[in-house]
Amino acid sequence: MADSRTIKVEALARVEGEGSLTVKVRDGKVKELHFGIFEPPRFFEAFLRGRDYTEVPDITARICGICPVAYLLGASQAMEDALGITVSKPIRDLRRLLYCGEWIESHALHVYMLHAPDFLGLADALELAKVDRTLVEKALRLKKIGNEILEVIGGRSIHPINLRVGGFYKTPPKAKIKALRDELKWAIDTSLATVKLVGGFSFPDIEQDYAFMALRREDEYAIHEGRLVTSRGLDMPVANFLDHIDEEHVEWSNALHGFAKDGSPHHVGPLARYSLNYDKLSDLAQGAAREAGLGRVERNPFKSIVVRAVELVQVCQDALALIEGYEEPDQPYVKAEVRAGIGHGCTEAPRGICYHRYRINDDGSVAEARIIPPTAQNQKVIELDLHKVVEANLDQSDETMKWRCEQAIRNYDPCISCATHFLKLTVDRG
Amino acid sequence: MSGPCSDPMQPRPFRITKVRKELSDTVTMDLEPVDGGAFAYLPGQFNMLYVFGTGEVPISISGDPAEGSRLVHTIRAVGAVSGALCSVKKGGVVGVRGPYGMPWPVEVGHGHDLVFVAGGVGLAPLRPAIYQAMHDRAKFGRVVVLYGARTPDDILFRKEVEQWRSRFDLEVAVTVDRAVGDWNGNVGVVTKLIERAGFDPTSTVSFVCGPEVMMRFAAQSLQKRGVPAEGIYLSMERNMKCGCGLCGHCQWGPHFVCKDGPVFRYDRIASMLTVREL
Amino acid sequence: MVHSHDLGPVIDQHPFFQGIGQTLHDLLVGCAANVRFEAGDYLAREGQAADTFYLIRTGQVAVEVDVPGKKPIILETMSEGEVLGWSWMSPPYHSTLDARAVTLVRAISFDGKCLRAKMEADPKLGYEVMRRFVPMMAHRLSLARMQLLDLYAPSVGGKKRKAGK
Amino acid sequence: MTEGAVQLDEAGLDGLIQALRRKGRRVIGPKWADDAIVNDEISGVADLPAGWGDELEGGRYRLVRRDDGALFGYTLTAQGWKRVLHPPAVTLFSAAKTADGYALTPAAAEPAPMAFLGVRACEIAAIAAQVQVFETDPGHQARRNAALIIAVECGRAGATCFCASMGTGPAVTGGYDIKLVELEGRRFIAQAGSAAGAEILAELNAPAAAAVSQNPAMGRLMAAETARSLSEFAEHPRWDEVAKRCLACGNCTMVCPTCFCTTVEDQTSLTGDTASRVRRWDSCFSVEFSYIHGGAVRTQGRSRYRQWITHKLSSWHTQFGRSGCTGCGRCIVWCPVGIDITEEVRAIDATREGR
Amino acid sequence: MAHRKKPKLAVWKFSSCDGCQLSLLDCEDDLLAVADEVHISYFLEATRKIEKGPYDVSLVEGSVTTPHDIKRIKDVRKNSKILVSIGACATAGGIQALKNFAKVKDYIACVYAHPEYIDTLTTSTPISDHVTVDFELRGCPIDRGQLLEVLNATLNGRKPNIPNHSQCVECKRNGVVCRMVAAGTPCLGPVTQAGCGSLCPGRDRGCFGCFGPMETPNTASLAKHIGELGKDGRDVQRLFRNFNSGAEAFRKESESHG
Repeated sequence: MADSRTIKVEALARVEGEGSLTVKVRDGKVKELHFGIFEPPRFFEAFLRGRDYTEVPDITARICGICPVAYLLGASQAMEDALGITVSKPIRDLRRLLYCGEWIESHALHVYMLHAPDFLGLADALELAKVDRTLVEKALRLKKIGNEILEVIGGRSIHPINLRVGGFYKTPPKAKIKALRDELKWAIDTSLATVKLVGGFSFPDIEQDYAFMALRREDEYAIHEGRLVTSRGLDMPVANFLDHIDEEHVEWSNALHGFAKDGSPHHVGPLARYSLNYDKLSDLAQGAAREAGLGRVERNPFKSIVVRAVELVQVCQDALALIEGYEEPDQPYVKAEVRAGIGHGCTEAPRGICYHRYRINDDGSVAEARIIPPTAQNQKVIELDLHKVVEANLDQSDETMKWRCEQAIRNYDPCISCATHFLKLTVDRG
Repeated sequence: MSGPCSDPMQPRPFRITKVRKELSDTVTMDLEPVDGGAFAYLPGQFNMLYVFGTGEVPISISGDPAEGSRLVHTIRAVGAVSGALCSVKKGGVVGVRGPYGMPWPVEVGHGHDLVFVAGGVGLAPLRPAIYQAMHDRAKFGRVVVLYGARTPDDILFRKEVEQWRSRFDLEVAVTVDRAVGDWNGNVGVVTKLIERAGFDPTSTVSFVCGPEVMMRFAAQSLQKRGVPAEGIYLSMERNMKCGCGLCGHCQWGPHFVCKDGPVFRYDRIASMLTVREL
Repeated sequence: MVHSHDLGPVIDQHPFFQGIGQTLHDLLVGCAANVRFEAGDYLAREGQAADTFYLIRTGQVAVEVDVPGKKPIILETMSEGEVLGWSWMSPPYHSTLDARAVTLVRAISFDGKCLRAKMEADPKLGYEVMRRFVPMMAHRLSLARMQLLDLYAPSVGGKKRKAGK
Repeated sequence: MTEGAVQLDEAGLDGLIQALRRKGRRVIGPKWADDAIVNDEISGVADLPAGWGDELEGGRYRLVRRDDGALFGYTLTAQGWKRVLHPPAVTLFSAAKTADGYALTPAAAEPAPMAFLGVRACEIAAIAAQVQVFETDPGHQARRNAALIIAVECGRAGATCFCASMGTGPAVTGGYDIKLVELEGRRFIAQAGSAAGAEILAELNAPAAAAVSQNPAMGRLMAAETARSLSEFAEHPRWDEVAKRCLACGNCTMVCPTCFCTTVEDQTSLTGDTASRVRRWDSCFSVEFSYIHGGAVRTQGRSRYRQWITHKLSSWHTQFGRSGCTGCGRCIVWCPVGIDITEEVRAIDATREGR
Repeated sequence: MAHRKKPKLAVWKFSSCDGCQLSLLDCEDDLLAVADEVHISYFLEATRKIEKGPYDVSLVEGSVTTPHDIKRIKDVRKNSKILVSIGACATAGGIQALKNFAKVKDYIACVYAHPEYIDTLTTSTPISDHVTVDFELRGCPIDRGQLLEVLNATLNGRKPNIPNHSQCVECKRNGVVCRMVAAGTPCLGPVTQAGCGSLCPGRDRGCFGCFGPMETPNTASLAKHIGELGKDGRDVQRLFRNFNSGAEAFRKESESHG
């Protein structure tokens, strides 16, 4: 067996589209590794220019059909920031409830349908259904609860239509929100069972020294707003995001690569949120985490599946609490006076921080747009992980290595198809 | 008993007892009610035929109304439902609602010459009337069948048409729109047959069925020969979803084609035939 | 063979010649002949000189085009009472199609070449002939157009969206 | 039938509603919803749109506050009783494959008893018109027979109303079980129009009163004679003009209380073992509506608009011996671009000879 | 009951947000039933298993934006008996077709530091611009009920119940009060194909055209009316330039405003 080879994954099904992986191995060491995204460019930042600020949430939602609410909320918050308006508590709560819906849907989908099959050595959830149909039915029911929340509040689960700058077009009637209660109670139990199930998977022994970044709030497990904190001790408003993060355009990728300006291995997503906000998890979620063998801080990327399951417990509980407390707001949205300004918005998409910055003109049209999605930010640490995975698996067959690499990428749930698998793997053993 | 008025939207199951392939895309099938009852109809009437799970289409009855127990339909596969109908095998069950529509008023021809003008599959809805005319042959003067088809291979009921031709009490002429050298029959449009057929235009009743354009030209030719507009009847086609005047789709001017037609007296609709997109 | 003077009454009875003046009548009768074609015989051949037209008395004639390697395509059939042939009226006076007797055909032939010369010399006579031929040609054209409609064809297309639309 | 009128105050009206409910009738009446008055189930007088009036114009509907607090101060609900009697979707039957064919299950169940509260004169005419259309449809007849009609005579007409031109109103003259006239201060004069109505009124023990009637002035006029003869104007240039504005969206047909056209949809289970057939509202403005083998008959906007208005105003007379238009004006109000049926007829009327 | 042969299903992605293919996974109640009736041969979003064609049914998401896409869609067509394009990207070019109205060079420079790394066509075009499409399922995103209906109809050999008429018909059937008439809210409903379930009008919002133009859209008349409701030319242009700006009727209308 040669100790020098090139592994080329030509097309990697991706989140924001199609990706590839090229690895050159020389003398038992990874010499070159590129995780590239070649989803055709769609130029959102370009065609947002000149659009009315009210249109931006709906347009940016189309960046991603998997987590559109991350864009709808991020863009709305950025616009509200620019226009100097604050939404009322009931609107804020309803937004959070909606986002819990997206989280439940996305996490259930990823945990059961995209990631778990890797740990079980199966190609997909349909194969899993052949082994354990009830389990997949449960997973689908869990996922459906998330979608139902999205539909009741947002109109539909993919690209909801009811969100706008300042709040909602029309707030849902109380009865419809309350009707979600029983299913969510079931969902909490099922999420706990999920933590137990995935906690029992076997994980490669990899620990990484990530520089975590996540949103944080004192009063809740932050998902839809907060301050930015890092494991290196930073604590700053969202508006400072770009002081620390930038993007570069590399030859092998159509997605801009985000990176921390201080050169640290910037990592966003479940591990970051969990490790930075463990104290904000509910007792139930913390207990489940402990039982599943998670530490107070978790640095094994493969354990992100367990963290997601813990987060499922958290957001199901949060959703239930928000439902219990729901009263129809007096006004569905806060009106804004149009003015020129710059605004920032940031939420925790299920797969990590999604950042928006807009400059708008005095007629409300967009002058400049900047969006940094989580997958772009994580590309560098995905490469770091892949380094380790490849080096740890040099004695494996190409097929095994390929699957391991796929699994390592899926740890990041880089939106859905992104996470799914590699199309082709070419190994050049030098 | 499911007459058109009891519950007009419930198809009655009929079993297919026989299927004959007529043309590459056309079949004739015999049907019998699964409930064993009778099925009475008049020539020129149609049924809504339902294929389980696929849908329903209006199809004219093409059999002999005197054969009370046997319902015969000739169907050309032109869409999803008619295609599915054509592929139902012997023994299969289809739903039937009907019979619907105004029939060919064969009795109006008593004491006159009777001229049938058919184009393409338009021969199928005329066939019950031709049968009836043959049953009551003595009540008519000359009985003429003029039939235009696309090619010799598209002649519907070909054997039967040959048999009709051999009868002395029936004048049958067939023409095709296109043919090659080994075809010994007529080539040209069916209106040309009207020009030379032997009948007394001043005492003629004519039933015309085919594509709308063909019927328009045929009616003009008949009139040119001297047949009065009141003596010409056409069978119209419009979209139908119910067959019994409830769905509104088949409206044509003031008429519901499903219940005021499909057979119309030409003088009553002539002015409508030339209105675009009516 | 019947002599031309016997053809007078036949011509007189035919609608095509209704109201024909004595001069023309005599002229036509003078250049008419009774002819007979066995099935398979050609009354006209594509490309050949068209000096004749026919009044079909019995039988059927196929007007057709020869297609190399295939059976001829029949465009139209003509039978009793129909007038066949007008290529004699327009330059270069060549038949544009084949005319083949499908059955035994009896017809009266007219010498178009002779008539053509007389029409040139006598515009009034020319007008009389044209007056009879043009409506017949118009009618035949309209029938041909109807035929072109291909009314009984299965409808083409559907809702598919094609590339490059 | 009528045993004299009685007077009801607000509580009396509520008593009427409760009496109906006690008899097991679902009471459907006007309610405020989404910036409009719509028909919906009501449980008492408190559900009624007190103090709401409306401003109606071509393509424009606005609710406005009335200072008299009237309960029936609006002109018309956004959609009429067609929604109930001729619902937007009806399952006709379901069927299951069997070993040697299939078994049909008729879908129609007996409709529960209902009471319609607030039926206007033009709506009574529309209900009668559809009963005539659906005389062979047992489902429709059953729904109609299950409904008690409590009419409310119009105190004012909307700017788009022309029932007087169509001879259907504004006075409520028949076709009701109980007729109400609202007076100032939420008082009502109630009159029975049927035995069922009389029975209920009798239960209320309300004081007798003199019958009254109201006769508000119309907002629009229909050139009725031209309307009736529209079929003679199939090639009128006006159709091209209206086609420029007409969206062919079908709103007019949907809100029209007499438009009855439907399509059917065949549905199947994924496995193909069961099937059903659903009848849905359709519109002559859709291309598919006139589809025959090979293509649609009415492809142009002009011919679809012409079909609708000609059928409504002219062909109905041939088909049913009456106009298909009740003069309610909903097609004018709810046309997004405000095409006005009376104006279109007037335009043609103006070009008629001798005018 | 004799069971029919399971058709092979493939799901393809071109330039898109993945939302339309997610709609299939979002059919929670029916997903396993669908998997019982069809054989999923290629569906990257759901499985790492890849089977070779030919496929009986291909669902194609996304628009064509690169030279490589053109080649790929032709291969998909060659390998598919029935090709159904799903979503606004695949049927009209999607939101990214907004670049059709601009100079792509400027766009690249606006987003990317190294334009030389980017290989893209100047346009974003629907699948039907490149190959014959058997059925187009509209929406941004598609409605999963409609997706199931197309699959169901295909399995059962019937015509899918997917109307081409206006959104208004759907609103009226659903009893949704017209926002434009009752509140003066600009709405594309009268020129937009039905299918979403009256989502926006049911929530006090005007339709913004997710399902693209209806069968015979009179956009000029509607645009005029929206102008009368107080919107200027730029607003009207924006309204028609959304997820279906590449659909001919919307594109043309947008070009006459601004």
